[in-house]
Amino acid sequence: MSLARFLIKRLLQGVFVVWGVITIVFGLRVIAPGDPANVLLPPDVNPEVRQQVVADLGLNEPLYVQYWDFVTGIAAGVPEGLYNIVMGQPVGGLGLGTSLTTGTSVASRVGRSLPATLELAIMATVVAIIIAIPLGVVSATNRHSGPDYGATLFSLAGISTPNFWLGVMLIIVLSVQFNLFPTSQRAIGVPGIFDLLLAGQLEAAGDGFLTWLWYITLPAITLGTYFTALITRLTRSGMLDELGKTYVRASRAKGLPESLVRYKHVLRNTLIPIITVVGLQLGTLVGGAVITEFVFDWPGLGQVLINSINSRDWPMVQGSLIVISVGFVVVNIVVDTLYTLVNPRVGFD
Amino acid sequence: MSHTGHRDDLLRVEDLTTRFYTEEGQVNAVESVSFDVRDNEILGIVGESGSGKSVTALSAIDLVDSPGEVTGGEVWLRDAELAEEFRGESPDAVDGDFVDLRQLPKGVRRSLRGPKFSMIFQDPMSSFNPSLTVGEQIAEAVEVQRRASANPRSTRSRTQGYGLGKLLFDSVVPGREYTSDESRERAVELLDQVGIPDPVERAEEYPHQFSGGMLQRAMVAQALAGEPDVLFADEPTTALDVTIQAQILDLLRDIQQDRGMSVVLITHDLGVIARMCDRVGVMYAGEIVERGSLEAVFDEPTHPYTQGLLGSIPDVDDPAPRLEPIEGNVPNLIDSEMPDRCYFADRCPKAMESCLEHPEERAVEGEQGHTARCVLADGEYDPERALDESHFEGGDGE
Amino acid sequence: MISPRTLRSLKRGLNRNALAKVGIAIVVVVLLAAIFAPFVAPDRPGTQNLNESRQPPIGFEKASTQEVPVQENGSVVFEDGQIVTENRTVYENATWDHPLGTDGTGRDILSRLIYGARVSLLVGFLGTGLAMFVGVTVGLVAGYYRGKVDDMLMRSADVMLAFPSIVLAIALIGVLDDALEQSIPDPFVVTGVAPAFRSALGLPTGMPESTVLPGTIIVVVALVNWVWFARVARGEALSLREESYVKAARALGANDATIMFRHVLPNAITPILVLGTIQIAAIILLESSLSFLGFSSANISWGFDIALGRKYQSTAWWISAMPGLAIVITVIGLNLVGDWLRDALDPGIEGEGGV
Amino acid sequence: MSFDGETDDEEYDGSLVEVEDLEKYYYENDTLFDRVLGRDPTAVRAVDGVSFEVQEGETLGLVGESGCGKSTTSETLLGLREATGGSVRFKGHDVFRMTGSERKVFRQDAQIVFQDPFSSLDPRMTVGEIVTEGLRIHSLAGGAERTERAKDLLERVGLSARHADRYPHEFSGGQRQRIGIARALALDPEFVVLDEPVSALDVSVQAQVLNLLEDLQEEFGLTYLFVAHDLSVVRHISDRVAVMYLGKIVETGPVDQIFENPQHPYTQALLDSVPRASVDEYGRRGGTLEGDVPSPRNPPPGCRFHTRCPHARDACTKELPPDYDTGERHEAACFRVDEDHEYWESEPLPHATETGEGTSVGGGIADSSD
Repeated sequence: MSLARFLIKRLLQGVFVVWGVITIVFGLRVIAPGDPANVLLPPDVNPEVRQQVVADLGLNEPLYVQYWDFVTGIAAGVPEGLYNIVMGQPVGGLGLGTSLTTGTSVASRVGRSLPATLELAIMATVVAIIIAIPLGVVSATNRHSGPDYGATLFSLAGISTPNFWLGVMLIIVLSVQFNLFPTSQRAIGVPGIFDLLLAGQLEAAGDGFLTWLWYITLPAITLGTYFTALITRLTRSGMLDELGKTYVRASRAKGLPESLVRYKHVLRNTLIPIITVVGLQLGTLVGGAVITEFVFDWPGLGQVLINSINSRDWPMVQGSLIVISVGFVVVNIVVDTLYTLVNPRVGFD
Repeated sequence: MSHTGHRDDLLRVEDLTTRFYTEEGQVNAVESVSFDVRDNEILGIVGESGSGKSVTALSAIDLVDSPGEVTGGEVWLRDAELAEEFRGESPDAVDGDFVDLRQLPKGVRRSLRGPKFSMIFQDPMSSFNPSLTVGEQIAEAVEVQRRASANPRSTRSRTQGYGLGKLLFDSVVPGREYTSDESRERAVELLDQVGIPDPVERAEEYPHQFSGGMLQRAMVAQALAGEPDVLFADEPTTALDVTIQAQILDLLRDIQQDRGMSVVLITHDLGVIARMCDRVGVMYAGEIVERGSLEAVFDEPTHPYTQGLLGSIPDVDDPAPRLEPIEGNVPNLIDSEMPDRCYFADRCPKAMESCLEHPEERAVEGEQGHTARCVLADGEYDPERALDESHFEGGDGE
Repeated sequence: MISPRTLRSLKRGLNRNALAKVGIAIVVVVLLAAIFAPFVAPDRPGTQNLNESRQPPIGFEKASTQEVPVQENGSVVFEDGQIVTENRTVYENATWDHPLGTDGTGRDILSRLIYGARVSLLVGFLGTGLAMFVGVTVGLVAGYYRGKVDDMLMRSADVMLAFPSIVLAIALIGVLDDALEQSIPDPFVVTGVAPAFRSALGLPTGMPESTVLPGTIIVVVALVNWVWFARVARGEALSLREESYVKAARALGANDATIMFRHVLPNAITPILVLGTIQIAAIILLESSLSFLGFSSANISWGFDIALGRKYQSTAWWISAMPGLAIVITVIGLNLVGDWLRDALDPGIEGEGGV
Repeated sequence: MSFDGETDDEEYDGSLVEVEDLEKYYYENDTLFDRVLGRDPTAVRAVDGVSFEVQEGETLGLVGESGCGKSTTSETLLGLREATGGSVRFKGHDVFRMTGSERKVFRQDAQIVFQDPFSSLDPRMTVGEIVTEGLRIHSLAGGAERTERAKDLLERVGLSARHADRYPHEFSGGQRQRIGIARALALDPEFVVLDEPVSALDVSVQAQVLNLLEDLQEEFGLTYLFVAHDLSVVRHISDRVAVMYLGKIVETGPVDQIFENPQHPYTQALLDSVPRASVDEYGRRGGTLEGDVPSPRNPPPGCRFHTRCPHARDACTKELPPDYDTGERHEAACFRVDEDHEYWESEPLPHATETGEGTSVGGGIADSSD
């Protein structure tokens, strides 16, 4: 079946990219100045203790051995982790090692912070798509009118505004001046809807929903604005492009009403290419999430990454980078498959 | 507005004028073109690229979109019901059974596309929506007519009872609500009538799974969905190979004869014109420069451009003679640069002083219905009063 | 290199839409301000002046409660030897020598914005230039030779794409620290032209001798964005090599190198330049994000000033607001120029490029 | 230009260009990952064993419908595409195994003109630079001399010297083809491949360019390979004609033989389908061939035309018909030419319409026209 073959091919490419990611991440640590062991050891520690710690971390081994252990560790850890998830047991280390600063396993620390980032990313994407597609369509179909100019200016400002500044200004205006929204961190008490959903406590998630929504509004707007602006521009220019094509004139020649031509024919063909661009731009979304978490002290993977970089906690940095990139690769495979499913022209072979 | 016309005229186009307002300036694509289409006839419109032949067809059925615009002329269609309906509302748009479509509201003109007019295009692959099956797109054409005949009033409604919300939902999820089962069955029938083998399976396939020839047949099927009175065919076989072209021309001939439909065949290939058309119009620089029966135009070409065209075609049955090409280039139709003399004068071997004012369409002597927009139609070539080459040297010619 | 037809379509595009004119105006103003910073800046960007701290910009006034001595019919009231004071809100309004107000330590915000423009534009242009150079070379080779070369290069590009650019940038900076930091002497100040000009106008002299250029960030930004150029250049090379004039050149006996540099590259330049303008805008956003997170070694930069202003979010909102506006306006200007170039020259590359 | 440095017109036996069993396959899905998945790449056999010669001073017409491989043949012949098999000899030298210097000489002797006027000229170069690029590559002429050469090349193809510093977008389709021809003439070649040079032009401009090509052939003694799909143009300009179908040559011969006395059913069908621009064409039905051209990914077994041929029989599906000689260097690859071939006994295929009467059916069409 050609879908299966397409998936295998894409998965193979995905594995290659993940291997590339792991190699780059490992390379980053190797070229980093300073001795990784110093993070654990005070400067005036006596040599034997330093020897012992270096041996424990396996830093004394030749580089290729360290690399080999690192890669095989992950290669074994991830499938084992997946198996555990399926069986409902704790996920285990995934071969990502333990954090130097907290001593806990990297995988569990990343696992705990991932849902918060996902919440942000998904909310931003949902907000973006709900607003951007109709806005793009309206501005494409009635050109040189009010909504068209409005949408163009909004989308232009949207892609030109650094999201951290937008976040800061939203806090200043909406939280400080008019205190409509909480100023910062998702309070510990506020339930992470994702954690609850994952844990299956639907009822708890239900009544905690409103407070969660109240907390997530500003971060979601901050993160979603660039994305909304981008998709508005793409929808508008994609729509204008399609409207110029011969099959539109042929459809009108058939006597089809303009609204049918515009929505059933043109809009569908406009949305198909946007899927790939959205996939490509997800990287920007995750990047934006890292900054938004910094601005709003949102306890996501971005926070973990920045803190671990500042504290030189290498295993944590490696773990977060790998999880972010692998997640991104998986999402891209899903997006590609979706694109091929929706677009009959592109077969699976 | 009374004018002479052949008693079984179906469509009379008079002084049709279309302008394109581009950055380079106003392009006079169609310049007061007049022609008529009779019942059960194939009318040929021949011309080289840039002559305005396609724009003429698009203007007649109101498919010119911005930056183009039909700025003048009348399109009279013989339709007793329509005449009755609008005799009261806009009396001067009605003359006997004829109605001037240009004076009717846009919604009415759109509702005529399908039942009265339909059009097929040059490149079949780009004339179908690539992400919908061929059967679905033909069924759509049938459905429009089915809904129109069900309640005529709604033909001019914006969505024909197919709500905007539904449309939006349908644009994401490829639903089939708009087309009913009957119209899908009719679509399969139409595919069969145009000679596409195993039509039931082919209806479920997408345009890119069809060959050029097969997809052109599907486009003809789609055009027949509304049982049109006049089928405009804009270079239908230009993109096809000669053996496939022959099949499509035969198909058009059979369909025209079986259904007694009129066809306006637009092409640059004089061979196709000779094989298919009863009457011919030759277009140059946005104007019809010669019009008449096939015999009249082919055997006694009056306008020097028609003579030049016939002289510059290699003959597959007779290789010998050296070709006599028409020197120079086609004018670019930008209004500011168009001289008010005969547009062909700078390339015409028989240009005379009298060609310096814009020629009118004149009847050719002794030839009923054979006209030419040239002084030679009813005058003789007089070498003394000829214009020599230098007269037009100013231009950036060869 | 630029054929007259391109110039004509650019001119026609320009007078057709007003936004393009606005875009060019913004970019020109920001460029001039950055280049002639020592002449234009009202005050020294770095000097602190505590008693003028947190002054509002023109048109705004700042309410602050201060201890003010109580007065009765003109004389100060004493009570057991102490001056009686009370809290009253005092409105300090802006002054013209700090049109956009001052920050937490009394530094003039407008001067910091003007000097900040230098860093952002330098990083934007140099970063884009470096990314363009690397990306176009890789893309052209991959697109022209296709086959295994193309597969290999494009797979490595996919790996780079797997990292969101800001994430990769942070990781790289964590590694490289500011090993490549440069400080570039400011020609105007060093040659004494600026100080003479300023003293003539009675403006405070002593402008910074040099600008600190975050070399690390430029390299990092280029490393992160070269992939977009590679993709566009590869696409162009793939389609251009099928053009008949390339085959004709091969038939005339031209070798691959000649074909690539005389035929493929000149015709691929237009979409690459259009992407370039969009990338400069994206890189300025990226640079300001990095300096906001504290990863940039530049001493004056818009992103960093916004971070500094967060402390005063309830009392002096303008400290964070003003640098942000500077970024938005500059990036809008660049995007408008990018749109104008793309519409006039090559509508093909919608959706490429990103932060 | 001589190959190995001796006198200019050194002897070589045989004709100027000899093509032997030329093959050109394109492979689909053979990227790294397909190999890993163990999927063997499918071959598209665009040119599948084509042989012909071009005599000096002659014009060989290569005609066929789209997808038959005629353009691929012409480009592979000049080494612009890598051949999968077979050989091409130019003045006795094997084109695919040429040394650097030999290749340099070949490039000056053999040139090409392309179909699409809008993609055959580099938009970034002036017309003068385009026309004399060959001189620059082979460093045959310096600055002033080169501009002079550009001017008279442009004059020779009917343009004016002052066009030299204009850009391609300022010219019409016909003028651009003339510039392409001037470029091909710059190195004064002996052999010019014309790959559908007039197909994209309007009839009146087409006639101008055809006349120009004929004059140039006479003046410079050029040898042409003229690739086209328009039969009337091919008849007008060719001395000999080769008809191609799905990657193979089905019939070759002098132009009058091919057009007056076609032997292969495909040639006959082609001639029958062409609409003539004369009044007695009215109402003639030309659609003798059924169905579509099969895909070159898996061409039909035996004679490739049997799926559409009106005379197809069982024998045709068994093996590939050889090139039967039907008199004065006129060959056709069809069993019907050979009276005692077992084709005559085998069963007609279902879609075959006409019964097989007489050996050659060709005569019918030609003599009906006056």
